[in-house]
Amino acid sequence: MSSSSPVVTKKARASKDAAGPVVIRVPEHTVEIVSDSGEGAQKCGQIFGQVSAKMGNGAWTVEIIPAEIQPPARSGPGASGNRIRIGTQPVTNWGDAANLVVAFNEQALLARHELEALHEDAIVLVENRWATHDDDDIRREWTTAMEVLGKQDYRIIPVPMEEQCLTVTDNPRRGKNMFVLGMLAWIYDRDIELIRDAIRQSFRKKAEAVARANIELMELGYRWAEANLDFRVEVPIEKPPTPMIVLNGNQALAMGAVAAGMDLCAMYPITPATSVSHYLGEIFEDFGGIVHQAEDEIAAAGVAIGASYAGKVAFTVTSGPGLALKTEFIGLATMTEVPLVVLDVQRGGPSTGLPTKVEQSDLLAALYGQPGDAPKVVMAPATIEECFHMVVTARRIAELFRCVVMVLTDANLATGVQPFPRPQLDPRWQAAPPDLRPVPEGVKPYDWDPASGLSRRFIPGQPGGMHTLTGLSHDEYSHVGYSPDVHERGCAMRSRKLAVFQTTLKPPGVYGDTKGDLLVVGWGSTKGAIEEAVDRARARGLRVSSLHLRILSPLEPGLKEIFSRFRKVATVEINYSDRLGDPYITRENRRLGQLAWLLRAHTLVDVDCWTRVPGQPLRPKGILEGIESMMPGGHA
Amino acid sequence: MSSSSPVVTKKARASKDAAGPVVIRVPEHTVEIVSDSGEGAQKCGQIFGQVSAKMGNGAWTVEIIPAEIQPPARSGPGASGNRIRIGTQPVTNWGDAANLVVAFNEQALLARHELEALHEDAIVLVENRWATHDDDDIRREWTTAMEVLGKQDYRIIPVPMEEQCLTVTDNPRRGKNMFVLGMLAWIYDRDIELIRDAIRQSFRKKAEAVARANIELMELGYRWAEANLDFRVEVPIEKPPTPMIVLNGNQALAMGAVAAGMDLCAMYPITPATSVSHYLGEIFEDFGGIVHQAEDEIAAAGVAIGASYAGKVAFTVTSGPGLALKTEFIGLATMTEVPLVVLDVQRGGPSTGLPTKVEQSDLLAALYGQPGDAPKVVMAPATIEECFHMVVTARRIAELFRCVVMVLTDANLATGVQPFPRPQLDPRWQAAPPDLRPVPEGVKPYDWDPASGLSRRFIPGQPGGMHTLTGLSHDEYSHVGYSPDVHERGCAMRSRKLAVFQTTLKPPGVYGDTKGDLLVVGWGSTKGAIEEAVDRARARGLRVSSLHLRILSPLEPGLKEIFSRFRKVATVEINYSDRLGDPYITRENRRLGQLAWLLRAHTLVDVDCWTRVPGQPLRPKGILEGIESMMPGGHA
Amino acid sequence: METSCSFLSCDHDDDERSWTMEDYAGAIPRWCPGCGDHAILAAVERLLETEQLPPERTVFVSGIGCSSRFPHYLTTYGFHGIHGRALPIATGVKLRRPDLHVFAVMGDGDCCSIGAGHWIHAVRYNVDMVALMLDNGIYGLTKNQTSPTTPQGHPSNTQPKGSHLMPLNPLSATLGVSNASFVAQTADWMPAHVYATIAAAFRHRGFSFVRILQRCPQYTDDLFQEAVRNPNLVEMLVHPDGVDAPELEKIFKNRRVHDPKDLDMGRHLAEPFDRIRLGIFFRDESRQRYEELRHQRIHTAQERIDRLNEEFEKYAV
Amino acid sequence: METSCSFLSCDHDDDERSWTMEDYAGAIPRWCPGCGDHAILAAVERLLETEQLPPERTVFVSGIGCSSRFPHYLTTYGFHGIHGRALPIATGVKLRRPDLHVFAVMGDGDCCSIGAGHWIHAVRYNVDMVALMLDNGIYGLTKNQTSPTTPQGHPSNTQPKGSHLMPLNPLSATLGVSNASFVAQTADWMPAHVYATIAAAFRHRGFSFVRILQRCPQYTDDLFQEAVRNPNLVEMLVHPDGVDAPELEKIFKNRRVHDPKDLDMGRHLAEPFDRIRLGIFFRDESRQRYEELRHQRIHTAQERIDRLNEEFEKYAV
Ligand SMILES: Cc1ncc(C[n+]2csc(CCOP(=O)(O)OP(=O)(O)O)c2C)c(N)n1
Ligand SMILES: Cc1ncc(C[n+]2csc(CCOP(=O)(O)OP(=O)(O)O)c2C)c(N)n1
Ligand code: SF4
Ligand code: SF4
Ligand SMILES: [Mg+2]
Ligand SMILES: [Mg+2]
Repeated sequence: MSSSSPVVTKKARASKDAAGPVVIRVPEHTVEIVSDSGEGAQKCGQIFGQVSAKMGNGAWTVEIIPAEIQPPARSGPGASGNRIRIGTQPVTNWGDAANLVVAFNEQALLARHELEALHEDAIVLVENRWATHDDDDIRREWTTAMEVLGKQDYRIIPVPMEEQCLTVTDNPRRGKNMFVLGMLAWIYDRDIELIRDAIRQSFRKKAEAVARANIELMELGYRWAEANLDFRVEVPIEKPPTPMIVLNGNQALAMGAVAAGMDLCAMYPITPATSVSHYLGEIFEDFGGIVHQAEDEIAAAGVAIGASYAGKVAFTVTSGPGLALKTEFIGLATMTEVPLVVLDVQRGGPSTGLPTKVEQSDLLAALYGQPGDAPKVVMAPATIEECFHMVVTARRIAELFRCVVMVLTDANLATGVQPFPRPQLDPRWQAAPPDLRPVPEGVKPYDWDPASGLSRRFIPGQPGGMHTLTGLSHDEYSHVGYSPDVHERGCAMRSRKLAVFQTTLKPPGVYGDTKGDLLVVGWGSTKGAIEEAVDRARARGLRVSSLHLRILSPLEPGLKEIFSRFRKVATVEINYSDRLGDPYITRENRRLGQLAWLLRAHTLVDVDCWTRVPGQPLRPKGILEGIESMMPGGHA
Repeated sequence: MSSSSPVVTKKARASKDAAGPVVIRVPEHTVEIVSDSGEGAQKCGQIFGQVSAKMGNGAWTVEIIPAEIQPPARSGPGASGNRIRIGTQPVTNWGDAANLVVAFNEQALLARHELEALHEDAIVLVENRWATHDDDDIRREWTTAMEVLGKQDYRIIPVPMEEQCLTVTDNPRRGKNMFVLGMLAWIYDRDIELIRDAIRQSFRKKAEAVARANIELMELGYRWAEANLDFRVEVPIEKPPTPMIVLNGNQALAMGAVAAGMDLCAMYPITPATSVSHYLGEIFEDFGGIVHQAEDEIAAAGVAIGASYAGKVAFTVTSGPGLALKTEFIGLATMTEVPLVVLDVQRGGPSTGLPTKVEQSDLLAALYGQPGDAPKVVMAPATIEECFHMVVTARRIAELFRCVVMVLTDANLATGVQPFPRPQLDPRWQAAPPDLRPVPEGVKPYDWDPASGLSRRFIPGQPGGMHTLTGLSHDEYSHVGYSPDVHERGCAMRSRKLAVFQTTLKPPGVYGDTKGDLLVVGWGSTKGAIEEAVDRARARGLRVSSLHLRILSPLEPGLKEIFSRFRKVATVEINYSDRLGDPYITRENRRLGQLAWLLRAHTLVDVDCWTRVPGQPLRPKGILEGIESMMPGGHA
Repeated sequence: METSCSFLSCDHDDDERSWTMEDYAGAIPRWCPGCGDHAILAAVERLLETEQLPPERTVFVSGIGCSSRFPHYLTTYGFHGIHGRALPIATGVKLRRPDLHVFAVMGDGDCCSIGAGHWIHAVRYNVDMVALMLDNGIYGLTKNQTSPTTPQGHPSNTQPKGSHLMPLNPLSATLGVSNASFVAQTADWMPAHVYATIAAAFRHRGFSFVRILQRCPQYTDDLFQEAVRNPNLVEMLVHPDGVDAPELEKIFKNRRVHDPKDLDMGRHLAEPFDRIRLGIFFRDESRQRYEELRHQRIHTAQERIDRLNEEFEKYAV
Repeated sequence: METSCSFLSCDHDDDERSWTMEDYAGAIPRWCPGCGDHAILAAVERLLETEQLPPERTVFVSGIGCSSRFPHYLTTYGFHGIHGRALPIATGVKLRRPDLHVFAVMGDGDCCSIGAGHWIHAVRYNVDMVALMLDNGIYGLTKNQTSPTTPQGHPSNTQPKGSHLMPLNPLSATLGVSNASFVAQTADWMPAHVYATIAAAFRHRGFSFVRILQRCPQYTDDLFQEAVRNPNLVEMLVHPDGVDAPELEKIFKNRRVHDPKDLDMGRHLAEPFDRIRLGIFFRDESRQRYEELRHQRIHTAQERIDRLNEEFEKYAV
């Protein structure tokens, strides 16, 4: 374990009990930092997570995001922050509950407690100024909260955060987060130099003094913790064998687009997708790329289609309400076979729904949202690493199959931060520059291979390739079709491409035994939590395995055969489903999770589902309960 | 059989063979009239169909619509016209092929021949002027066409239509259709006074002389036929027991909206939905209603939602591309529980597709198009009569369940004309005027019955009911929700309503035996053709039955049980599906018809499908072939 | 705005109730401290109270954005719609219910970007409502992206090197639309002027478009700072038919007489200029209002049945 | 429009090919006889030939409508898009490929109704392309519904008693948008003027908006009949910097000098008036063009990899 440049003076150390702190040595530990919005808990958590990852811990960071820009101060729903789960091994999800919580006020803490975010014997570091606040109401709130919390087995340690900060700054509200970062650095023995770097990086757009002041506050927290706390936590580090990088899912999508050689991102802001464009906005021009913020989502899709048509595959990125608006254009791209990549970072729906919260409920809209038969490829990364690589794959498939490829991620992946092996970039991942060589005589704009439906597109600038694309039913020449055959044939050619693509796929692997009592099927961001739950269930002797789908359209091969080896199959989804036992709900009218529905139609297996729409990532613990309830013979 | 005022002079009669014409007496006969666009074959056919229905024949009229306003003259794809199938019994579909064809030029005729629209021994009346046309090319085209047609068993009778018309008008292109109408009137012995009335009605917006000239032309055709033709056709009339009216499907939708007491239709023009608003544009103001042509489909949905919110359920009417644009607003209506009726007159897709042609491919987009979980009711009328009544039902369900009700019809129903029992209007069908009484103390804007999810909405103007609707996740007070429970609960309440509605439904009836080898399942406009095919199949000894779905979301009860009584279940749809046997297509990757997909997920029965997307209604003959190919043991 | 209630059988018009500011207050606003939206909300509450609009007969429709939270903070009927689509919803409400007082509240992104098509057409329909565009020159709710009204060069998260284009001028654009009938501009830091402007907008029968310059300390803190500090950077358009806020006369010395009838001049004055102009740029009471052109008498159920039966006759067999 | 091809390694610029009118002809137009679209197509073909635009470097993008069939009738690259969305597609093409000559062809419903938001923003982006709006004052393809430019009182299938509202003036609306750089009007029955106008539009570097009054004998036969018959009902805007069509001088005697630099006057002249005004209402070559502001050098695959590896460093563990 390393701590490069000691900031801790002898003196500070001396003030502590000579025995030194107790060291809690664990394979993993989960920290939550919660504050009012604007107090910077998120930045603190991000740096802590990043530095932990850089040091070689496994890590997973999840943002706790309030729904508003400026929720009221000291309010539960307004709590903003992070959960960072670190481990000796790679960490794949946010886990169940926090072992250590740092709270900037007791109301945020209480809210987390009520959401069962705290481990039963969690250690809590809470700002103590509210206990003695001038405002009677606030003191009363503090007392009430402490009474509730006092009944738990938490170890609560009041910390004079503001008081301490005031010793070096006169605006402690803005600096407290760095003080907390320092405390955490001491508790977890983080590399101080890495933290200093991270702070500098984070404030690179501000005056240098700002970074300096923040570093000072961080060091203050470090010293305070050293002087006052009686415990440290050690999560041993096993340096991963390969070089790693740490990104959140939206950064990974953005970098994936760069690695794929795309150079136009046409978008309209929408949470939680927008940060893809924020990040690209900063770096894309260095690659010759541009972010075009269009007047609306419809135009964004149109610009991406126009750009794709004119050369290289472009992409658009959005979330539910924006996806709804792109529906018509997605149909046009499908019909004209203009390659297009659509990234959909899912949030809670329907309608405006839960703008900042995770859900997986755009699945069927992605597959079936367009009027008419609009076959397209739909994929979903399960990890942040896959966010990166899947964009590269999506671009290639879109181009090769002249089709729309939708990549579905979600708010959990978008803001989650996780280290993963640094990609070895390959020039072949990139779209070739537009090839403007003349079109060979006789080649038609849709020179469909009659078996596969595949054809090579021409782009403007290619002599001899002049033709007019149209969303009307058309023949090989892109001429408007007037006979029944033309339409039948066009539909078949567009559909056939999916079949061809499907035949190139391998059956997905099963996590755990390839037969058993229950197979849990998931997709997207829930993979880590599902597999952790499966591990725990197997540890309890349950014959459970899981399977995670990455390609939803066309479905990966072999599912029916795999399913047949289990007594029961059920999906786990962050989606709504009716529950048996609820009033009026029967086996017949029950509305199932979207993936379950899809798998039933596809396999004719009686796929059940365990779904929740809490607006937060699923916890392994919850899934475990779900698994137990669904075990054949169980009560589901 | 009646022909009130004889227009036929003794003299004309005398010129005919004394034996008089042969009378072909049949239970049904199918006529096609095809011309260049703009020559009025459609008007001729419409009047012929209408008058036939008025006289008491069963009738079904289908428009043959070119894709363009002004396709080139004498071109196959440009053929415009009607098919009218009349019968002694009610007629439920356009049948297989025409027994009598009247063609304004031989190219239109040839096109119909190539589309297998002619019965093998059809009688053909074709304008003969092309045979001797000044233009060499045209003469050559005539000769070539006649050679092809001559090889068939058709009886081809060249008719000097233009020559005749020139005796009373100098613009025969505009009058030929009336001449043809007169011929048909004589052939089928139609009531001349009814025809005169219909002509007058049809030209009511023009100067009176116009109607007179047209009547004159019609009478000329009548006399010419009498003098020159050696056959007549008699389709005996059995007066139906109840009073009947004759409408096309779009008129029926429009009148249904009136009967439902709706008074705002917000729309944006789109084929084949627009004529709903054309018809309403003429009559709606007489009922206090208005047609609002919005700036786009999005705004149309918004205006309808605003109007619904403010009082009585309003509706919007559209087709595929427009439906795509309404996606986001449909999600909002679902989330806020503002009742809304959406009429979707389906056309061929995807994208602009086949704007004037029938398809059933909006089914899954209607059900699943909205991102997030957006439960709604989806219904589909199977006949023109049902178009009327279903709008009435849709309005009531939307209001009672505070939900979106989508009614899916299609281009076939839209323009098809059929007599049906005249509705006995009931004031209770109509939306009550907005009730502005104060809201009782304590009632919440979403006072969800915890079991059923039902609640009563308040509308602006009701004292004490002030609240703010929002598309964000919300609680009973319509307050934005910040806790996981609020979202779970809202989702459950919105979904539960569908379950409640489902429990009020009865299982659909089976057409034919309730068990057998094959059950054909259909929905929408294909009912008549499917049942006719089933009848024929049963006549051939096949153990086939059919079932027709009207409610697609939630699905009608009992399907699994009904399906279990058949060895095989298959849908018949005007939808694309991959065919086994085609390259790359396997049982696993085959994309099925949309209804088949839905039923598989719902029942877990291995539902097969026979689908076609010819851009025209299915023919009983085609379906029969489909049935034969799908009989268990058959080769599908 | 029209207040007759002929069309529904309700009898609130002659009621004896009266309302105080508190009666109109809704949930506690969750805008940032210093956000201009607070002042605008206060001015609107004052208008409601002054005009004694029955809360149940008043409807606020909004889109999505910080500004669009507006309806939640009032106790009237409210419809917090979807991004960019406040105007179609509001149009539907007023078409169906001319007896209601309808307000639409939008942000600059809401109105001028995603909602641009509806905005142009709402101006043209000239349906009687007050449309408030709270223009902070930025996307607030989604955290700092460029909006059509962002000043050129101002950095945001999507255009970090500064907004590429010159901003869209919402006044000129509105004034370019045929059938425009009321176009005004005010600024959140002059509550009296905000009030006077929206009062004039409310009195105008037709679509009253009011752009309100709105401070967003969170993301465009510098946008109006100078103008707030220095009243000389503001020019007031005044006229007997204009906005009347006498209490401002002393502070804002730059006053320019402009007759709101003069469209050419209104357009000219709307063009960018080294000062911020506030007041009514154009007003024409004579423009046709769509909801009036389309107004229909309500028919009883029996009338409808009779008429529909007549219609059936035409199609009877 | 820009013709440099720096950005792609192609070498057509110095090719020796030359094109005749026939080379540009595509499928046989399926518009009604007498439809004004025919003449507009001919003028465009003439432009292509005069400017010798390589067919493969020329792209026509359209929406949906009779007018939007345009690209099918040419042998260039074409994209017959979806209703109302020609401009976003065309913007995407030009952003990605400044070397191409981009034309957008729209109907009045296409551009001013469903496409209104894109139209406003395309004017603002000022991306170099020629935007032709073929304005027949009606929805043609869908068979006779009111469009925003339908004259008040003109009946249609959706407004059988006559269009309710005064028509939207597309010129005024365009001129109201900040960063507008070229706004002109011409009429299909004056082929020389159509040609001269679109030639000026083509030469203008920026978004050139041309409204073409277009006869639709099918549905709005009477719309321009009088003006066609009586040249006195037309007023030509002329100026050394304006449209030059000397052959028309004799026929159209009403000539008015208008300097296209004068925006106020351009707006004023665009207002409804008892004659039809044709010519350039406004032109400003100095307006910033979005695609130029955003232009990027193309990077090689290896450059990208190197730069991305650098970026990885920041996030390296
Ligand atoms: C269809 C859709 N697109 C995008 C969003 C995301 N979104 C919410 S508010 C907003 C813009 C907010 O800016 P503005 O309208 O100026 O309002 P402000 O927050 O500044 O008051 C955006 C892009 C959305 N909710 N729905
Ligand atoms: C999303 C969508 N809405 C509606 C339509 C139907 N539609 C096709 S063209 C058109 C309007 C045609 O009018 P205009 O744009 O003026 O072109 P014109 O035919 O007059 O040249 C409409 C409403 C469509 N194809 N797509
Ligand atoms: S972000 Fe800006 S507009 Fe939004 S509430 Fe805060 S200050 Fe107001
Ligand atoms: S309908 Fe009108 S616009 Fe369309 S092709 Fe015919 S004349 Fe031209
Ligand atoms: Mg804003
Ligand atoms: Mg038009």
